[in-house]
Amino acid sequence: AQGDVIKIGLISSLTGAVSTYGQSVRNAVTMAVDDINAAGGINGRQINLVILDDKGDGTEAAQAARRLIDRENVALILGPVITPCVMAVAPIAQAAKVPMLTPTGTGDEITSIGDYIFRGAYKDSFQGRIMAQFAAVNLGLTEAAIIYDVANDYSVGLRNAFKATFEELGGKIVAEESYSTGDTDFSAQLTALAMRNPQALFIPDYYSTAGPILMQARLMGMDAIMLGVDGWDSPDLSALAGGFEEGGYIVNHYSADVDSPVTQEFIARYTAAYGQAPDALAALGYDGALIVAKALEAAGSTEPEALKQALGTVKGIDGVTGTINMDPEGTPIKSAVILQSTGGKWELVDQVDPSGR
Amino acid sequence: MPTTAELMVSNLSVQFGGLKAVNEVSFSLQPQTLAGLIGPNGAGKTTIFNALTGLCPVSGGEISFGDQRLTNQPPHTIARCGVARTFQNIRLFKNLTVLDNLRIAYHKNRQYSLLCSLFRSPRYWREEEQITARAKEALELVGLATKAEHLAGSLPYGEQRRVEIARALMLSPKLLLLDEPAAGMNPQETLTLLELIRRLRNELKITILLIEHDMKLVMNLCERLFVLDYGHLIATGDPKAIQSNRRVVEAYLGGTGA
Amino acid sequence: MTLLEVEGLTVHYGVIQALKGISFRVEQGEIFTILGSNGAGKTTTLKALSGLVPKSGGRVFFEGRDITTAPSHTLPALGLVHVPEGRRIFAGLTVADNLLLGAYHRRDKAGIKEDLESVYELFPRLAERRKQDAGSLSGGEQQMLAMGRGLLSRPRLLLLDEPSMGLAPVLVEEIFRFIQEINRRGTTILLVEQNAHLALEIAHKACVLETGRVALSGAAREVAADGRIQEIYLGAG
Amino acid sequence: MSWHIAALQQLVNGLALGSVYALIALGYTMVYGIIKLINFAHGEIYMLGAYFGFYALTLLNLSLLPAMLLSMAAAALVGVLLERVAYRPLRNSPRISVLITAIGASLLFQSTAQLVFGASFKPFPQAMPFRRIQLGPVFITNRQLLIFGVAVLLMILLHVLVTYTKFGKAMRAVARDKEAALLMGINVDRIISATFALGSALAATAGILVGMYYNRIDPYMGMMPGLKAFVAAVLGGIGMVPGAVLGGLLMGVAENLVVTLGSSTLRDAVAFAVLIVVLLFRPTGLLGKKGIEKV
Amino acid sequence: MVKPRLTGLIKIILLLCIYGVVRLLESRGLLLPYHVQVLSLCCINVILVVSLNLINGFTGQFSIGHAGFLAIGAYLSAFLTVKMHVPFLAAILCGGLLAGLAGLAVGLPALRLRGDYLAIATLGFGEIIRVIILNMEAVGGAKGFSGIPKYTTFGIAYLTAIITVVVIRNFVHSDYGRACLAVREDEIAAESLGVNSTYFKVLAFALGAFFAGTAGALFSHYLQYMAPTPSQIGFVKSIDILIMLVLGGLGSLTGSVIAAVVLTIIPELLRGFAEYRMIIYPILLIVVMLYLPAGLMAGRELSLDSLARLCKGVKSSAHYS
Ligand SMILES: Nc1ncnc2c1ncn2[C@@H]1O[C@H](COP(=O)(O)OP(=O)(O)OP(=O)(O)O)[C@@H](O)[C@H]1O
Ligand SMILES: Nc1ncnc2c1ncn2[C@@H]1O[C@H](COP(=O)(O)OP(=O)(O)OP(=O)(O)O)[C@@H](O)[C@H]1O
Ligand SMILES: [Mg+2]
Ligand SMILES: [Mg+2]
Repeated sequence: AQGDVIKIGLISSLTGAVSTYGQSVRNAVTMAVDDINAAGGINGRQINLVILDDKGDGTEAAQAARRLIDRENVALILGPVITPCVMAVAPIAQAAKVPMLTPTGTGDEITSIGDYIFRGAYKDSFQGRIMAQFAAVNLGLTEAAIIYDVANDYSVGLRNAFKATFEELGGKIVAEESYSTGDTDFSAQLTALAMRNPQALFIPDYYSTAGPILMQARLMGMDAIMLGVDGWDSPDLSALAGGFEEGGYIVNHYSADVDSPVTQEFIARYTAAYGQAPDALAALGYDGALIVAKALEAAGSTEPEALKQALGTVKGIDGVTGTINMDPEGTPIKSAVILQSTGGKWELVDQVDPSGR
Repeated sequence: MPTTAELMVSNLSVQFGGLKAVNEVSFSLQPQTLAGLIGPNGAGKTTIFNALTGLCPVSGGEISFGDQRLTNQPPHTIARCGVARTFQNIRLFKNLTVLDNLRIAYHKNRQYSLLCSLFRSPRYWREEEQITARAKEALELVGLATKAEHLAGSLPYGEQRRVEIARALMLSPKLLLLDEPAAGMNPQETLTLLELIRRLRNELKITILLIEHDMKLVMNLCERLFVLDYGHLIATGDPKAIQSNRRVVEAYLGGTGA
Repeated sequence: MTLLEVEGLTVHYGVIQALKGISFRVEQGEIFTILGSNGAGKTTTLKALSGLVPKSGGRVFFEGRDITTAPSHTLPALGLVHVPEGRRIFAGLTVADNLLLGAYHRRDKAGIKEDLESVYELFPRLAERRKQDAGSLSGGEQQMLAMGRGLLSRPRLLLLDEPSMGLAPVLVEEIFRFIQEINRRGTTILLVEQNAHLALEIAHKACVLETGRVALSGAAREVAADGRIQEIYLGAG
Repeated sequence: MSWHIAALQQLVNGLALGSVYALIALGYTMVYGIIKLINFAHGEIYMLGAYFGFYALTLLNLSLLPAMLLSMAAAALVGVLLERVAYRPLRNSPRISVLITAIGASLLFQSTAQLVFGASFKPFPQAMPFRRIQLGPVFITNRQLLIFGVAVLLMILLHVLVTYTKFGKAMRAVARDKEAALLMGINVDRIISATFALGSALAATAGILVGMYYNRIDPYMGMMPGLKAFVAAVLGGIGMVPGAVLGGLLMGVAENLVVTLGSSTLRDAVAFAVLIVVLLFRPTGLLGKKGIEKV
Repeated sequence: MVKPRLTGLIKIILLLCIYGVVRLLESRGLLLPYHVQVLSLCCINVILVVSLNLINGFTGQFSIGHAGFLAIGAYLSAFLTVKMHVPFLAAILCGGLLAGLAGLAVGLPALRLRGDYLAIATLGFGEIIRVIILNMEAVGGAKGFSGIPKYTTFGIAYLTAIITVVVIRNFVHSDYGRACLAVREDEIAAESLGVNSTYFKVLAFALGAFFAGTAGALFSHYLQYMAPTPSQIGFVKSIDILIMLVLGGLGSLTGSVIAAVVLTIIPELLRGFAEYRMIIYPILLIVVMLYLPAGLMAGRELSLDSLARLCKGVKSSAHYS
């Protein structure tokens, strides 16, 4: 039965507190796989997607990975979604020599676990640096404050990178506050930040938390320039932020203004299929599947060594999040854009060449 | 082993908030006496027991037993000094077997160490056997040898009282305090109990102090009585004297008393 | 008139059969006492009557009405009130609140007030302490409170379980006087007692339970005269 | 902003956050008071209340007050059913077994809500205009004021209910001794159901107000606040109505004070440390009475 | 009754057989590394549940912060093997010992707090540990601690689990264990019988924490990565352990073992059901609790004796039918 289908495993957080992100990824990956299969599959072989839940927990993710590798004999693992799960799965995949690609894992150290580990997203350090450069150079800011989630690796990683670069460029982080995943009240931290009157506030977190922070900050009378990251990208941000994202800047993979029909079509189809517009994680999930498909096609087999080789070298994938070129190190080389929210829409203000990293 | 220690209570006071439940009470108890503590409800009898066994803080006065000072010692220390008790509201370990209830009470005499128990050294086995044997002996004494494996909570009230006494005996006490041992027993059962208590004193040569409202039992059994009212000791003496004490009759015994 | 009629009542605790089919009748206006040694099933009988333990067989009629399966909380309104073993007063509530809870099912404000006053009259000591936390009362006072609380339900039949347990001799006398007084005021009483002496003295009729069966029953005086009873329960042996 | 004004502002923020905890803690304490159950599912009923409110406001287009009433009624129904199905059969079982079914119910509600309402964060309809009220150097928003006001008002109402009404006395009697309460003619089942209804309606009120306040709801929103509210209830002395509010407010203020003192990363740790220290000095919470155990 | 020596021997043989069978099936490819992995996790959970049973089940304290001890053992041992190159066995012991010390510290509030108040204090303690780890850069902070070598094999986990169960069983069946039971049943009565309840509460916490710490050490070298998340070392994990404990039956060691194994495997079986998994699991939990309110074993133990009796019963009933 090996001959006619290619088995791919997806580990995602379908239940638990981060399920909203996991479900976005699952939805998008399923859509991508259906698309590929409908278009005739890969080199004539259909993809068989096995989806396992990890509940957002590392132990569960490791269990799921073992099962995919040992019992399902998958050719490749897509996922997991959040870093604690990715970090638990990566050593297993590496040891078993089963290539793995996390569409969303951003922690710098992920890909250094081994040569079988790949990702589809930016590294935290890349994105954080881009935003810091933009703030210091393009906006000419000298002072900024940060509010971040100590319990979230993504947030911490971005904060570290932003802080380092911003200070390198002569800026000063005048205040810094943190909170924990699941918090909803940021008034204490924001009051402490407001006391320092920072020029800008960097909020490296997903839209679900960035939204309420933006709103609470503005309602408190804070008038700093708000700086964000790709996690802000969601149609729900505006409602969650009460419209107060207006004027803020984010780093993102793509821009609705400039982009390709691929992006537009994805947004339309995803919305039609799932009753809600895609967020950044959905976009990354879709592209993750595209990268994998392209690599499988290029490798021409499911042989791990070949597949690994292909994953590190596939180029020119026309994804939802822009053109993707993979790198043997495991992280894609993607362009980044800086968007500003104006009149309720994200508009392109700058484009950063990937070599700028 | 015969008891030679004497219980001395001098100016004992116990206070609960504004309430002086026990007020400057002094008495002493010669070794191997069988004595009774009586008085109206709320007079402070149980509270005196609690003070003697360290279950409630003493606000004034001194308690000594032989050459040991018991005042405000933690209960487990007092128990180790040889003072054992039963409770007015039976406090058996209801979910454990009768045998286990008794074996627990051997605690203070146990010799083997934690490591012995974790790795079950021969010493552990030897001593465990000994403990079980002792417990069975004690059960025999109160006439409950057949109930060793029953859950303590499943026994009828009267038997539970006797288990509690047997459990207290496992401590090899020198002083035994019994709080209303006959409560809820019918006259026949009370009689059996009376015999048991008398035998305990005679055979084990221990001092016994008991609280009881059943005047028949008290008058038949005790050699010496202490009468408490509103926290004050109002009379001391042998049963005859107490029975004819007008203050005691008024405060406690009433018309038909005894 | 027969107030309470019990026919072949059985009760199981798990596999243990605590009552093995007991029958008796209580007539209007009398004091009926149930005697028996520990574990004979006296408490169980009362609990079965007031629905606290499920009956596994038999029937119970109260004023001719079948109450075998009536839920406990509906019985006080019918006039069947149980003052349980061990008093079970509500600590943390005041004496007055405890008493008023006895009248929980009643709506006649005036009647409640009247009964409250008469309980205070019967037990002046409770009147002194109406605002006090019931948990801080002495044993005898708690027993009075429990009985007073029962009276506020306006019982036609009052089930009393060992009301003299743990009380000082003076109080025992007092409690028995109260029972007679309550009875004189028109309440029928079903009394469970360990103090057989006093119980038989004030009761009109009596029955003796032995391990879940009725061993003997009849007029109190006759029961008291029975040799076996003399020996076991009156300590005359 | 100077340092002490900021501290003052933090105090106000803390009180507002504390009101949120207090509001949830009230329902916790009611249920605990009567059956001594840490109703782990309370946080989820709060979440359901928020969703009911959300749909009443969006799908049914109701205005705030009717939406709130509808959500309270629906949450009350859920609470009563929950007690009926998962707690009542275990009334005579060890307390910890009920705790486990409560945890089970909490997980079940979370995942069912995720399935039915979707996993995503939903912005809550802003049914009330936003206003900022300046109080000298510090400010407070009208929503903070509303939550604080509602918490205090409910506390007073509940306190009166529990202390002075016949229902309240029956509740306390049931809490003390269910069997004896039955003998008083109290329908224990009904009183417990009513308490669950009340506690759940309180949770729904909290859900809507808090949803509106933070402008965000999701199926897992009950977890952390549920836990914190429970901690607050314990801090105040669980089972005591005023204790819930006191504990909540104190937790809120303490958390915000920790941030002011400059260690936001350790906020939760410090909050818990404070709790443990308070408990060591007052082992039954701030207002909790020491249970007198007569030996 | 079978003689103790004999039953001891039978038990040892049985346990060796189980190990042998697992190994055999593994070598034949009938058990995949995946299955063995699940079995290792079962063993780790057995240690956690049995050690919590000592605190909650036998000593009657209400701790819901057990994952805190696990965290200490997991992180310390990982730190030692990764950064200090300490041998694994020594690291396990150190993890256990530090957790045991923490247990002593937590035992102290247990002296003043009862029931739900103690529960909250232990929960708070667990969260404090987690937040501290979250803020410790030396062990990775929020990033988590990665690169832990995979030292935990099924054999080691299995052996440790057996040692834990045996030691705790021996403890429970000694005077020390009976003293704990007495504290659980009635502290006042226990004290008046000469049992120093303070000492035994703290002892139970320390001993329970020690084993939880060793479980933690096994766990971090099993997963090769630790993250300071609630589900891994926080209250979610603590509650998971508690669920297993109660489902097995408080005060029953065999119950704990069975529940730990079953509840580790069930989510695994349900994994393919995606979102429905987390609906099925709690329903199962509630239903089991409703039908077995005192847990699977309800305070009883499954012993060779009872098994023998059961077999005989089956045989004899078969004979008569
Ligand atoms: N822990 C306590 N806290 C407050 N008051 C108490 C406590 N223990 C006892 N009291 C009070 O102290 C007084 C004496 O109580 P105690 O139990 O000693 O009476 P007693 O003589 O044993 O009565 P009884 O014969 O009814 O058992 C009573 O008024 C009682 O309410
Ligand atoms: N909850 C219970 N579970 C199991 N058995 C019980 C229970 N309650 C009572 N029993 C048993 O039922 C029998 C009758 O008990 P009951 O309490 O009715 O006796 P009693 O006549 O009231 O005795 P006492 O004089 O001690 O109050 C006893 O054997 C007792 O052990
Ligand atoms: Mg007393
Ligand atoms: Mg009885």
